[in-house]
Amino acid sequence: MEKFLQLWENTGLYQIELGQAVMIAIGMLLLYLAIKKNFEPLLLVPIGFGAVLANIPAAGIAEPGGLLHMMYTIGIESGAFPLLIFMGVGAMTDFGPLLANPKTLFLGAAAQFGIFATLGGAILLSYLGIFDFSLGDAAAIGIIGSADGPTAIYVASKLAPELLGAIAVAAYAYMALVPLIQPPIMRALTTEAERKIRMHQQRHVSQREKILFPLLLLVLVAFLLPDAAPLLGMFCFGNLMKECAVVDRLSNTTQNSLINTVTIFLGLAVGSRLHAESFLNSTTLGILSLGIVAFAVGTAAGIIMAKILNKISKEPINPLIGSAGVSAVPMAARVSNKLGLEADKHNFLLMHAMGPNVAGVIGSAVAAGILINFVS
Amino acid sequence: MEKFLQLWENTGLYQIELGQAVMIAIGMLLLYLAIKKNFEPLLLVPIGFGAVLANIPAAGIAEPGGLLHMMYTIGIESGAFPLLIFMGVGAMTDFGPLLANPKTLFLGAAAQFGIFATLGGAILLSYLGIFDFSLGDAAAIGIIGSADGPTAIYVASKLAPELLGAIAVAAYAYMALVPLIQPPIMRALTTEAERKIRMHQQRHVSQREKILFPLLLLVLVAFLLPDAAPLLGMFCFGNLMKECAVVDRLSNTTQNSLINTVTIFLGLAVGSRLHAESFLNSTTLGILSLGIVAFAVGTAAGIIMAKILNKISKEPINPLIGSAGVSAVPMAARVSNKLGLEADKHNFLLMHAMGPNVAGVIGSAVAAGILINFVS
Amino acid sequence: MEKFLQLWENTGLYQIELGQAVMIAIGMLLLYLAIKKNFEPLLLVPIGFGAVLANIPAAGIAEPGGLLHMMYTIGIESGAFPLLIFMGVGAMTDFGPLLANPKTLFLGAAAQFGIFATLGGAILLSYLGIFDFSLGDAAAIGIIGSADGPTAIYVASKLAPELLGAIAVAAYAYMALVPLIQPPIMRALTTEAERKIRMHQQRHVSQREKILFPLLLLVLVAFLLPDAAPLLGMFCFGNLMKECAVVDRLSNTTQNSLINTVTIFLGLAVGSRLHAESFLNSTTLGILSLGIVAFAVGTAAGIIMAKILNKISKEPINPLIGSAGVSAVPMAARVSNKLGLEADKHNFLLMHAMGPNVAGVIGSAVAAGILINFVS
Amino acid sequence: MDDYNLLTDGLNLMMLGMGFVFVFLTVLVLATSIMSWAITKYEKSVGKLPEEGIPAPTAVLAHSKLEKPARLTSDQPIIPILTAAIHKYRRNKKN
Amino acid sequence: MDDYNLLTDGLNLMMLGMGFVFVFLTVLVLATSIMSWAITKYEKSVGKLPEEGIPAPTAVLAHSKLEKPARLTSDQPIIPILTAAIHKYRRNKKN
Amino acid sequence: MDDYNLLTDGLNLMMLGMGFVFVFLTVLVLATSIMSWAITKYEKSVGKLPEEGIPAPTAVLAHSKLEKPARLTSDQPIIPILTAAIHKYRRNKKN
Ligand code: NA
Ligand code: NA
Ligand code: NA
Repeated sequence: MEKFLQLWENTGLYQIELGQAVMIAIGMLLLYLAIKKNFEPLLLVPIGFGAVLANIPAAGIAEPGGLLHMMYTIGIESGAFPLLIFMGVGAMTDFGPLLANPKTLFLGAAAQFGIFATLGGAILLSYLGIFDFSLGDAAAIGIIGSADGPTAIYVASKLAPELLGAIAVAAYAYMALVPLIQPPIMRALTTEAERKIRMHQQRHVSQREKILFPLLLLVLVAFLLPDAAPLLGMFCFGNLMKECAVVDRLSNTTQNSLINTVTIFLGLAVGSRLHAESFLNSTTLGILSLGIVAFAVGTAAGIIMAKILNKISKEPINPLIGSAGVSAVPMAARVSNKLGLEADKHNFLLMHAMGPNVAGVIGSAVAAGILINFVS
Repeated sequence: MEKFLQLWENTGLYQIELGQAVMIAIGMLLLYLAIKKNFEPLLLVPIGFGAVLANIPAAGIAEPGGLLHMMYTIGIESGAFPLLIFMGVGAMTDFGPLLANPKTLFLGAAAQFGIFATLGGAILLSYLGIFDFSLGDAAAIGIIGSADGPTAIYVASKLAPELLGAIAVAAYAYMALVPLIQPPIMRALTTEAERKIRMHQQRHVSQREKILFPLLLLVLVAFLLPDAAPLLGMFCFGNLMKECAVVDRLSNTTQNSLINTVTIFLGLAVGSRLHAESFLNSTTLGILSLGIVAFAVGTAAGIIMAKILNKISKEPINPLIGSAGVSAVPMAARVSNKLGLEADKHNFLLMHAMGPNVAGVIGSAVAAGILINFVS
Repeated sequence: MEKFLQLWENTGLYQIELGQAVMIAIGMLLLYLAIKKNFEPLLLVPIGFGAVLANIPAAGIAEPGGLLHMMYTIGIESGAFPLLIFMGVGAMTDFGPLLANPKTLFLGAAAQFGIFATLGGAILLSYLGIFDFSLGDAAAIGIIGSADGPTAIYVASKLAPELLGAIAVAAYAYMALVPLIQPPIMRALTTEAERKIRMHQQRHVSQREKILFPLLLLVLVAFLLPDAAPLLGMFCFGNLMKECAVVDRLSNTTQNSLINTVTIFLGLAVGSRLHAESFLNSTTLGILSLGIVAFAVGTAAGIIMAKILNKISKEPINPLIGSAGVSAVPMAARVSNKLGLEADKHNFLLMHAMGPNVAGVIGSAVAAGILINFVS
Repeated sequence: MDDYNLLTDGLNLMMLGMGFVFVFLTVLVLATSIMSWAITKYEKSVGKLPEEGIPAPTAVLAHSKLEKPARLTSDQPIIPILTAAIHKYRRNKKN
Repeated sequence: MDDYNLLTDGLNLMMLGMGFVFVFLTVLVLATSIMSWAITKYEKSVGKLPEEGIPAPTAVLAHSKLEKPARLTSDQPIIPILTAAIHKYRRNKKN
Repeated sequence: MDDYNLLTDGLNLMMLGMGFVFVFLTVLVLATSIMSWAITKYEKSVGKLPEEGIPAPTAVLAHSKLEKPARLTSDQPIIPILTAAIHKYRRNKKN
């Protein structure tokens, strides 16, 4: 009887707290968004499931000794998982469109204004006493505007580990929402005539350029911003493996089983940080609101920069490709293409938008390096 | 000369003890059974080879600093490997037949009687002074009756780590012997007429049911038996990845390179626990004898429950599918099918036996949760 | 302003030391050799890139807390990565040609003279005061002559971790240079008539022999040289998985995603040991010079042994296959074939040279075991 | 723990365990049956899910549905696909 | 360890090492030759192993050997295969 | 750190950060342009790299280039290939 009581007292029903129930519901909501609404399912399925597992009362899966805690310690706290994902993303990235038109790097730079404006906003809200963000918190919230999951997770794990769960969820959710967030801003900031601008055919980029570019980028990072070297270093390594064509078997594994395995573990580990205590408070609301501001400001900054470039440059530049500078690869580039087709059904912008799109990844990693350097 | 002597004294021939030689022979026997007799080769090849490596005198491969010891600490002691295997098994499991006929869950429940009867038997033998099993030992021995490798390893690593080697070997060996162990019991407990019973065609199960079932199971586990949450949670996660169809690349990696890699490491690590001291004693004989009792009792209980269900239920249920409730996926289901065909060569039971077969996996994991909860 | 200064002082340009710049250049040189000259690219691309990453000033990627340092500690210091690579190599090795003609094992034995002669040379240079090598250093340098990457890394990580970077680079570079190093020696030591010797068609080797051979080898190692048991044990395990044909899915993963993943991590980790302090000194020059001596002596010893065997044996043995005894699989066997074809364009030696080639792997691992036993 | 306690504990665990397994799986049978009944009813009015998964958000990308590009995002590396598309596009243009 | 000792040790290791490599590989040549001779003799009376591996235990499942289902267990995920089989079966039934 | 300092630091970081991103990417634009210009010029006289990678060292193995065996080393497991080749060779011989 005593043992029977013990069993009952050990059930989840007896032990559950309201916060855990709410977090399980939030995990389920993430699964619903991922599976039914196709919100970045590769990440949100593991994150959502991880959130459910982590909040099962008395199971301790996310506490020391539990599997998810182990994954978090080994992979996120150490920075290893985001770096390995970056290596895989590098091995899947084609810098061809960027090399064909290096000016698009300015679009990738401009779109990072979302990060810094949001950082400023978070500081201001803190100064006004509405929230209580430290400089590290503000920087980690701003990085949501990088529209790049592994970068956001890497920076948050270094500068504000207790906010990691909310920041990662915000980053992936808004990346999935890019087709809803960006178009109104893009339409508001461009004229019909601008959206109809046709861009010149891209030149052919030689294999030698593609092999040397990651090395050039690596050297610049090494000399100018060592704090971005882990992120961009692994990114360049993945890309070099792909482009050099003599280590295809390594590159294939990097693009497939390696990145898939790490994605599963990373997602579960991030999900394990969705605790009631750290998620169910006004801070999370602040993060979610500031995050969408970051996306919107980044989008606007990219478009405005594209309009400026269009004025300066001899070659025509369609301002719609500016919004692709926020990264969110390849969704943002597809949104640019979509709006181009809406204005003129023969105006294919996809290849042109891939330049600022991958430039955005570089820009975000540079911004991440500066934040880490400055704050820590 | 002194150095030459040192070399000789360092050879295995000089240092070998009888126990190590016997254990190497046992490792070779496992390899023989796996390769020549096809006894669960995916596990018994690594386990057998691990046993040989672990007993090489003076090499210390299974001692602190050695590779197999590292694998054991990282993967088994922490529980990570069995849980990852369970994720992979989940991603390979089709709950369709179970959902088409949920009553077969009762067969999966009944067959767990093998676990608890064996536990009782072990306690009794201990009470009679024949063996000296603690409650944890008895529970770990009973779990052999789960007919499920990762579950047995997970429970044994928590409740009786010193018996892990013998328990894992018994579990896999008897799973391989299912086609020999089950048929006599099945024939003894059923009449020819019962074996000829044809079951109705299964209804079609919709994708939505398959997606929601792992989540439903997870919620029930979370609320009723948190101790089973790691095992069933990873199982449900794997299954959800497979069924939701939006993360196919993660699901494919889980079913292939990830589960294969973990299987190799798990097998070697389990093999490293086959030490002379802990294996060459009467306890192992007790484990092997009790283990086969567990399989036999579980088989019988499943069949009897199927006969009861057949009486109660409106739809006919062939008692032969009851034995598939022990799990041993998919061997037990194939044995049911085989005996059905023997009685009536047009009586295909395979699809019907898959229901209790996967129900047995769930039932075993629930039983594992109770054992862990009660004992620790 | 103060913060701006801090940013500048944190740049690589401000902090770089000459040594780091030189090491980055050396990393780039390795990448050039790997990509443009196809010098063992599967290893030298990750090693070269790792060297660049490790020498980025102020980034600390190879220091405690950094990703490459983590890889080094987890995978190299523990010995795990070389052993896993050996398992993969075992799963890719066909012992058929060796079993068809076991006498070729003597060629694999003779070619190990390169290892021991070099060891002696290093000791002598130390005795003469030209270098300052300990016995462990000398043994680790000698192992370059194994012409086998994982063996060299395994031994160096145990006996002379501070020389690991230079030794690994020398081993892989000279393996890539085998088509340049070996032919002059082979031509000098053989007559035109010898090079024209045609060998008998190899007998068919049965599957049972191929399955039992790795077990036989394992037992001999276990009894005679336990210190070689980790290396040869994992090698035999991989080979058994391949040959037994009942665990093909494990064997396939071992040969593909597992060995590829480990190769990437191993390469980066080895590269991280290319520090200015430990690489830019006269010791490295000594290692590079002694390393090429090791290759040359091994090649010569293999050929001379082949000439002796040709005298003794009833069946004709072409001395050109002796040089394949250094391992460097499969490059050395192809060089033998090439020179055979040069002398007589219908004299195909490839299959015959594969025997000594894999014998060289076994011989090197045995030599490694002796060095570890003797020195530590 | 003396031997008698061990026996009692063992008996307790046997009964409790077997009982709980049946309770749990009975609850699961009920819950599953209810779920299947509800889904079947729901799907009669709403329609079934596609077995190959749901396509990506369509709010904006709606009319490109016919070409099914969105489906690709979820389970294939998109960038290589785009790259390949670019190469194909260029090659075609050259001819 | 002084320099002279280093020299002796090095010489010792050279001779011992090279000697042991030869001893070991000589033993291996002998053992391998004996093994091959024994196997060849044995296989003349018993027959060879199939190169694609041994099929699963046949005690009970004997007469399904012709369809070779057992072979699948060992190196392929069986459940997806069964699943596929079920799907195929249903599809055929529908037609 | 009091609130005022936080505000100053935030402002500093905003300006410094955005400024540095632009400086870095401007340098990258320049460097990339120079690199592309130099490579294009160089390739006019020397020729382009093959997109499928460079073949293995050819010093000795030169005239087997036509059969392209060297290419295989770099991205495929060579031993299985050789093994397969041996098997094929034997099989052909038997026939
Ligand atoms: Na970005
Ligand atoms: Na079971
Ligand atoms: Na060698």
